[in-house]
Amino acid sequence: MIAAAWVALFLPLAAAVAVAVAGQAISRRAAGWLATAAVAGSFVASLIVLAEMLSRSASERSQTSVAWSWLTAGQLNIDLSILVDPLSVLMMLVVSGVGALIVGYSIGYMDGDDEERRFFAYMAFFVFSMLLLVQGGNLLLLLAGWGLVGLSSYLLIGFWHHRPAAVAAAKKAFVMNAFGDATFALSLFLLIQKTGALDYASVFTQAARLSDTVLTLVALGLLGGAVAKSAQLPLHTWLPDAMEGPTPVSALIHAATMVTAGVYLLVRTHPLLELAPEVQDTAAALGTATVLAAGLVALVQTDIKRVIAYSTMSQIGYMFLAAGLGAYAGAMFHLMTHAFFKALMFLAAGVVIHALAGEQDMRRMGGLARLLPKTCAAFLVGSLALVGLPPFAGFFSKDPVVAAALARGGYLGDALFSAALAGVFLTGLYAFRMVFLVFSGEPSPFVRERLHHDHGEGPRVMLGPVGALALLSVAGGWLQARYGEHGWGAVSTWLQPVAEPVVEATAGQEIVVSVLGAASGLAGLAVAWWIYGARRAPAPRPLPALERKLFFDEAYDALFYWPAAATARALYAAVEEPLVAGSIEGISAGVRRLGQATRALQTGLVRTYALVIAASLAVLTVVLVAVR
Amino acid sequence: MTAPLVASSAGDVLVWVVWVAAAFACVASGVAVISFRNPFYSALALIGNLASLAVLYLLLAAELVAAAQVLVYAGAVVVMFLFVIAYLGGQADAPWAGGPNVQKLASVLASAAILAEIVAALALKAGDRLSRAAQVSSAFGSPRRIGQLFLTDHLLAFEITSVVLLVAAVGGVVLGSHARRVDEGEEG
Amino acid sequence: MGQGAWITDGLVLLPLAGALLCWLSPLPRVAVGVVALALSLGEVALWAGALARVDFSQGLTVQLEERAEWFGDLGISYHVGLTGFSVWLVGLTAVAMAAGVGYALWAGRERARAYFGLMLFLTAATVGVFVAQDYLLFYVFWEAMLIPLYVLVGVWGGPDRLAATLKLVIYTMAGSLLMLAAIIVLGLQNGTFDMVESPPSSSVWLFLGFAAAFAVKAPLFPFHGWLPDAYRQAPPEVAGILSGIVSKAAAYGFLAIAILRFQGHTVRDVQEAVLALGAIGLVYGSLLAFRAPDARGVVAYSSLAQLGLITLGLFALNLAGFNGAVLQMVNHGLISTALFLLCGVVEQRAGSGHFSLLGGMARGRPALATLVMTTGVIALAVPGSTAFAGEFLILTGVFDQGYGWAIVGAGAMVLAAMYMLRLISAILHEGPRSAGATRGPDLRLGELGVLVPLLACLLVLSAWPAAVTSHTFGQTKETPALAKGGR
Amino acid sequence: MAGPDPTWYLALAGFLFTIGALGVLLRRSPLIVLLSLELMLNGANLALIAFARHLGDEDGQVFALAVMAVAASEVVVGLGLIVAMARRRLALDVDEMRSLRG
Amino acid sequence: MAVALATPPVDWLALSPALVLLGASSVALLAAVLLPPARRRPVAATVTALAFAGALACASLLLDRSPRAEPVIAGAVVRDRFGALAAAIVAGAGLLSVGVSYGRRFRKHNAEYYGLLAASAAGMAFLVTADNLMAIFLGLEWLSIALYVLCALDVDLRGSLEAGLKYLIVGGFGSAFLLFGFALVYGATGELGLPAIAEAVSARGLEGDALLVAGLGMVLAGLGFKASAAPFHMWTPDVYEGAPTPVTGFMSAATKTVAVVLAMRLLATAFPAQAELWTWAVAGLVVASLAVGNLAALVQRNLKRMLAYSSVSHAGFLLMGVAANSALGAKALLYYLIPYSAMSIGAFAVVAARERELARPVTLDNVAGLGWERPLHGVALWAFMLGLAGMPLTGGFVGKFYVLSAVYNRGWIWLVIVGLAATAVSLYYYLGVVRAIYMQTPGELGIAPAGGSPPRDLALDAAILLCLAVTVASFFAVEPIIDLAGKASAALPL
Repeated sequence: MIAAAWVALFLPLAAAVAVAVAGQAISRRAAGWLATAAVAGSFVASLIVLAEMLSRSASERSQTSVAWSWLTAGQLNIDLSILVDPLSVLMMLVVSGVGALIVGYSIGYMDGDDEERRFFAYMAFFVFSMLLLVQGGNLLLLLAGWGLVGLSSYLLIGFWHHRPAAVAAAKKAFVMNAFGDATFALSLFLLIQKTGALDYASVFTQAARLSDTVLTLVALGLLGGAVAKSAQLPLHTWLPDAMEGPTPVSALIHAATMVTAGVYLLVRTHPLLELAPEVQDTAAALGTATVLAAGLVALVQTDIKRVIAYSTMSQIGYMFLAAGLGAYAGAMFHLMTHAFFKALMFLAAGVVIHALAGEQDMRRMGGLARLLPKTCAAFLVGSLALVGLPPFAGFFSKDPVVAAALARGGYLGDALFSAALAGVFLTGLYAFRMVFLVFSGEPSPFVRERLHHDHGEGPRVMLGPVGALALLSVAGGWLQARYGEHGWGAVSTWLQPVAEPVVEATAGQEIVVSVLGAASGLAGLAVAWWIYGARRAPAPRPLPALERKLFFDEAYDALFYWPAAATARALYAAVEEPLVAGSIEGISAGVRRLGQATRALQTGLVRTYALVIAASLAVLTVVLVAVR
Repeated sequence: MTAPLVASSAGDVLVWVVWVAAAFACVASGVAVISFRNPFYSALALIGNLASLAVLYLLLAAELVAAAQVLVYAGAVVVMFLFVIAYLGGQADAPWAGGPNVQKLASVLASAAILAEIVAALALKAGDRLSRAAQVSSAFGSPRRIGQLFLTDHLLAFEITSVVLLVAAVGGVVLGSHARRVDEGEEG
Repeated sequence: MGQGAWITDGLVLLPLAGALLCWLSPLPRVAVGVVALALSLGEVALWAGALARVDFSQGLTVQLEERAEWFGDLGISYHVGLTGFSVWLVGLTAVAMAAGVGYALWAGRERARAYFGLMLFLTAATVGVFVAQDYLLFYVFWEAMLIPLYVLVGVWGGPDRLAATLKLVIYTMAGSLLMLAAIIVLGLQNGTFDMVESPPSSSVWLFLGFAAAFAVKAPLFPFHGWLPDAYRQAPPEVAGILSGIVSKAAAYGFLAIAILRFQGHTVRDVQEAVLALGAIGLVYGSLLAFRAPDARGVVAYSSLAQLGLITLGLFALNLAGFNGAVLQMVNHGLISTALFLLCGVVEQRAGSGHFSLLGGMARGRPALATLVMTTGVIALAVPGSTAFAGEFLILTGVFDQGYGWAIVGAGAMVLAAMYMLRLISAILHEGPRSAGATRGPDLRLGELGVLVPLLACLLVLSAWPAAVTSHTFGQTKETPALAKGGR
Repeated sequence: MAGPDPTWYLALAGFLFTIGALGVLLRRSPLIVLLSLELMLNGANLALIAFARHLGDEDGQVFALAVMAVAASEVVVGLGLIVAMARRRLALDVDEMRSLRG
Repeated sequence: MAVALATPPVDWLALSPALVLLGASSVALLAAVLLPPARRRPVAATVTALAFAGALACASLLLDRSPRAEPVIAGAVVRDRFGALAAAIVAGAGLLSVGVSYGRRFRKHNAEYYGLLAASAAGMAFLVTADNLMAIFLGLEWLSIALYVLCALDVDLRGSLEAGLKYLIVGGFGSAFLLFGFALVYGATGELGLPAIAEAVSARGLEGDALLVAGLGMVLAGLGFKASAAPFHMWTPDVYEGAPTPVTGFMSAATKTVAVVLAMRLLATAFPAQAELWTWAVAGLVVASLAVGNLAALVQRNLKRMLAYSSVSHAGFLLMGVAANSALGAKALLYYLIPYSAMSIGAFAVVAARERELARPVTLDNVAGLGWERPLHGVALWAFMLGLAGMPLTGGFVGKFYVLSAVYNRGWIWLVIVGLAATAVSLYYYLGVVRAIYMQTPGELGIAPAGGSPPRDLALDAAILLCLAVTVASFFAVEPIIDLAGKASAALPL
């Protein structure tokens, strides 16, 4: 079992290295297939792990394997190890499965780009990093994977490096993630200081004896990392910009896998977080706030990918909510279904963009339903799943999250619950605004002019993954359909040994939520139809605050970038030039001036020389006689 | 002895008179050496100075030195001076002319300071043994005694003195030689 | 003397003999370079031999030592030997110098005999610094490093090389002379200049004397006035060596002398002050690197920042800090050398390292792009890289001395991301801003042959940073600095 | 033979020495400078002889004779230099010798 | 009345270095008169070189055969290893100087040049063994008079006569003070012999005697003058610049050696009771020399002048050994003199070579590119500059280290700091030379490189090579040299 897990981990890395080293020795298409095969191989290996795990009893499913000591210092010893347990297997399956589909899709999508090999190397490297993140046997390796997915994300967002916007977006993503990495690392330092270890078992067993302050600080640090990585408020601004990357990248990294790593982290470290309930509440609150804020901003975006991006933020908000509430299975389940339907939406959007030769502005689209029927169907499936209408996947995964908020009770629980419901309404609204804008009505003149009729909706290699994901978006939710004690809950049961839930909704609460949730979603859908589908009402003018994405970018510029740049300039002008460089020059000029003065004494007049001798002698003798 | 200014005998008075005269001549001629515009007169003043010193040497029982002073110094060295001065013609400068004023002022100050120090050092010592001269025999400072010393205790100094003179002679010849002698037939 | 002493001698004498060979033999130009490269690689092999012989469980004990009287009346001897941590720095030197020589051979240098001779001489001197076990011998090697550097920068450097070299030499010498004063006092007080035999000193003044030399050479924050010019004007491989190896000599000095040869309480008296300098340097260097207008400027100031970080690790005064610092010394040595060589490669193509003339070099140059990107991301200590491992340990160590230091350090990681990405983008991304940036070819075989091994070292270390950290100090707590200080 | 005690001679010697020094410091003609040097050496000689008398030790007189020879040697070389200068039409003024300075 | 003269026994070996040189001097002077012009220079040079080698051999023999210090020839000189080693250094310096001089052709007086060189060296070899005030004074005048003439010898060279006359006037002035100081010392103690002075002082309780101390002050000034220590150094730059370059090299090495060795012997032997006074006074001279020498050298363009100021600063370093007033100090001094002499002569030798090539004064501008044009000269000059700056791999480093150690042991850490600060300043100009010869090209400065290549001057190159060898070897082979210096300094009552 462990061997398969190691294979799963390193197969994509091997592919990445192979593609990078082989260079032009292999064709572009071969590079694509190599990467796809490797990721698919990982998936297969993950399935083997799953199968073996299923054959064991629930309590024996967790296993650690050490390759070698990765980092040591005195008593501190951090191994290069992997941990295979139900949680990581779930993530491995999602990552490698969805990953394989998307990488395969990319073969078609990226066809013709002159740096395809680099793309596939990066993609494979990303999958490796993500697997390292989820498989890593201790917090440091998790952080390593954490950083490496950030790196892959940077590389892939900036893949089209000749576009200034892409480069800027890539840098922004990396730097904001570096903030998260920093807080993450700080909490690790604290843990090392207090527990002397970083592997999960030692940390969790020792956590109970740590002081509240320490636990809160550790949990805050972890939350900081999670928030940055998962683009939650307030460290979310990089995600919309990240849409500058190729669409498969958006699908894989910025929807299905990497951005949900924060959720994985919260679930993985739940024993710590549970000891710092304030931080857990904070996570839930941040998640909910993100649900609303991202939903609102999504309403006014015109770029199809940005709408989906905001929707991703919003959905991850639900996962944070769930993780914060302690409904870990809910969070993970939503993570999984979200991976399916959001990847589906991105890939479908990718087909649209591909068909329109790179156009992403929804205002110029319209009427594509007739021209791209399969895509339209897929997108519709994705949207329905997103909104959470039965029987699509989102329905089964989102409702338990909202129900958990209800189950938590108290003012906070109620507030979270209401906001979550409102979020569902917003989801319906923006999702179907998008659907209607893009697909309904008559094809716009722009579309007629630009649409490539010759290759239909795209090659089979692209449509295949779309179909598979659509299927998953429909059926994926049925893994778990549970109302209290009734129904079945494959995911909950599976995760039970790893992450015991803190709250569990009753059957009644579940039912209420299902009804209300579906209704809110439908309401949103209806409003969208009213305005954008049937065009019965004029589209309201978007609020400037929403158009400007709630001024976060401006605020960060003012708070961080400009101060840093200004400080650097000021330091250069006030310290580096005058003090550091100036001091040398000043001293050397001073010494030279002294030298000139000394030189001036050497008049060339021999009488002066004699005089100096006489005078010095007089002084010398006086002093000697005086002090004798 | 305890009161040096009180002469105890006529001989002492005579010695004092001679001393005062010689000392005055010595200082006066010394000042003259550095005051004349013309080096020629300065050189002549130096002869006077050397002569007065010879007198003082005699008072100090240094007969051979006094003789040498007159013969070698005044007779040979200063005459050489005079020859050179005559050869070069009367080039003269005013004693206080030229050079920065600071130089003059400082020169005087420095000289005065050195003099003051010497005198002060002597004064610090004067009450002590320095005011007494040793009792010496009449042979003290005689050519014979000095000659003996030069061949015994100061044999090496004697020899070295001759070497120094030799080197100086060679140097003088090398520097002063007028011949257009060109070694090794190289370009002139 | 000790078993295997020949290998330590050899590490110093091989390059020295090579230098003499280069200077005195009438070899033709290319042959000299090849001989120098062969000798540099031989040095690497010799180091590997030494590595295999060092007993790391006794990491602080001097091993493979050789000792011969030099001037016995003052108790000064030629005493060399390796310790668990110095052996890594020797290795770094051997590898980076080999890369430098290789690069120079590829790039072609005027007056090859003089040049390669000086490079080998520099190797010998630097290795000497790391193996010297006598204070005066240490000083001798320390100064001997400066001599070839002076000429290497001054003769083969850029247009403003003269002012740069003068600053470099005078400034560093001013620091070194204070160290000499400290050495004289220490040695004469003890009656021996032997590092091993001398009892740990407890004088803060002596500490400051040593620290002055190390702080200038490293450089630490206010003492880096020579740095920007020297790093900009030196030939790329020399700049790489200067920032990669020579600065490590200073960090090594901090560890091997200023910390391990002083009483724990003395070091702790000044600990806060040095930590503050390190932290200021870290932030300051990062900020200025973020502002620098050219590639070398970024690397230069980042080097200042990194040395600040290493200093933080050293003065954490615990094993995590020490191990992290040693690891980071090796990392930064390799990174900095590689980055400066890349700067050289880029400058050679674009004609300038100024950002306003670069850009777009990724297009059509996959090898260059890959190397710049990989080196760059390792340099910014992306988690999972060996540089990250080093930083992590350093900050773990310094965290013990106060949360603030680690918070500053973690903040600097963000700044590092900012300036390194700026550098990468300015070279590789967007459109080319000059004809040179458009036309220059991708990396040639020779350049790859130099850069890839450096990068390979970094990648191997990334996979196994414990290769260094498990093989430095052992589990010892016997050092004076550790006795009452860290955990 | 009594008379002024050695202190008087020594004071006189100091005077003479100082006069000579003043001459070196003030005069520009190299000839007079050489003469002034002679005055200084004579001042020293007087001191030597006075001390010899005071101590009753003839070594001082021997020293004075040696000094005389040395003085003569210096004069020879000095005059040689002055003659060489004059022959090259160089001004006989020590203040004019300023080509070497700084 | 016939007096049986008890002529003192003469220890010929003790005088042999001086006598050999004196003999060579006579032969050279005879050659100047007797030989045809074309053969004068080679014969005189060969004879002088052989004499220097002979003197070196004699000094070595003396060094070997004089385990105990003993006064000879009625106490005029002392036969000891201290003097023998110093004489050996002088002889070595002279030998090197002959090599440097050989290629230099004066318009006339070629043979006399060597004669005077040998004569002044003889004076030096004598002076370092002199043990009473009279012998010291005579020895000083001996070598000085010869040097006055040597400086002025090249009457065609601009400044040569000026240098000679300046040296003579200031030198005469200085020796007059020295003499007056000797007179005062003699008057205070009644003794001329150095050990006798110390005995008289301790026997009669003259430690604080005003005359003695005033005399000591004047003696210090006179010695400082000869060693060109500031503030008695002012003749040095002018004379060094004006004198023929080989002479300058010889003076900078040999004269300084003699002056500091003499100072060490004189002060340690005759004035142990006043050590507290003169060590501080010498320390004052050290500080002044370091400050003035280094600061003034900083702004020089003319290489000879720069080296002159550098020699002033080295007087400071050398006098540190004296100021330490300890066996270590004397040892340090003797050690330091060996590489210092080699470096100094070597540096002037390279300047001389360039001067002959360009036929004009050597400045920092016109040595540009020298290092590449003339590899041996370049490397050598580089080594000499580093050595003078006290960088490792040259004996200059070890020497500086030793004198600094000596003053530290004296308890003067402040002087150590001053010395090191001076070293830092000095780097600027020493490295400026390296910079000029390697890092600037004639083209950059708008100066055409000298046309053609000069005739090979084997003697000069050999001298430079020898200097280089000594400079470097004295770094590696410290132990034997320092042993020798230690044995030599044991002769002094420290």
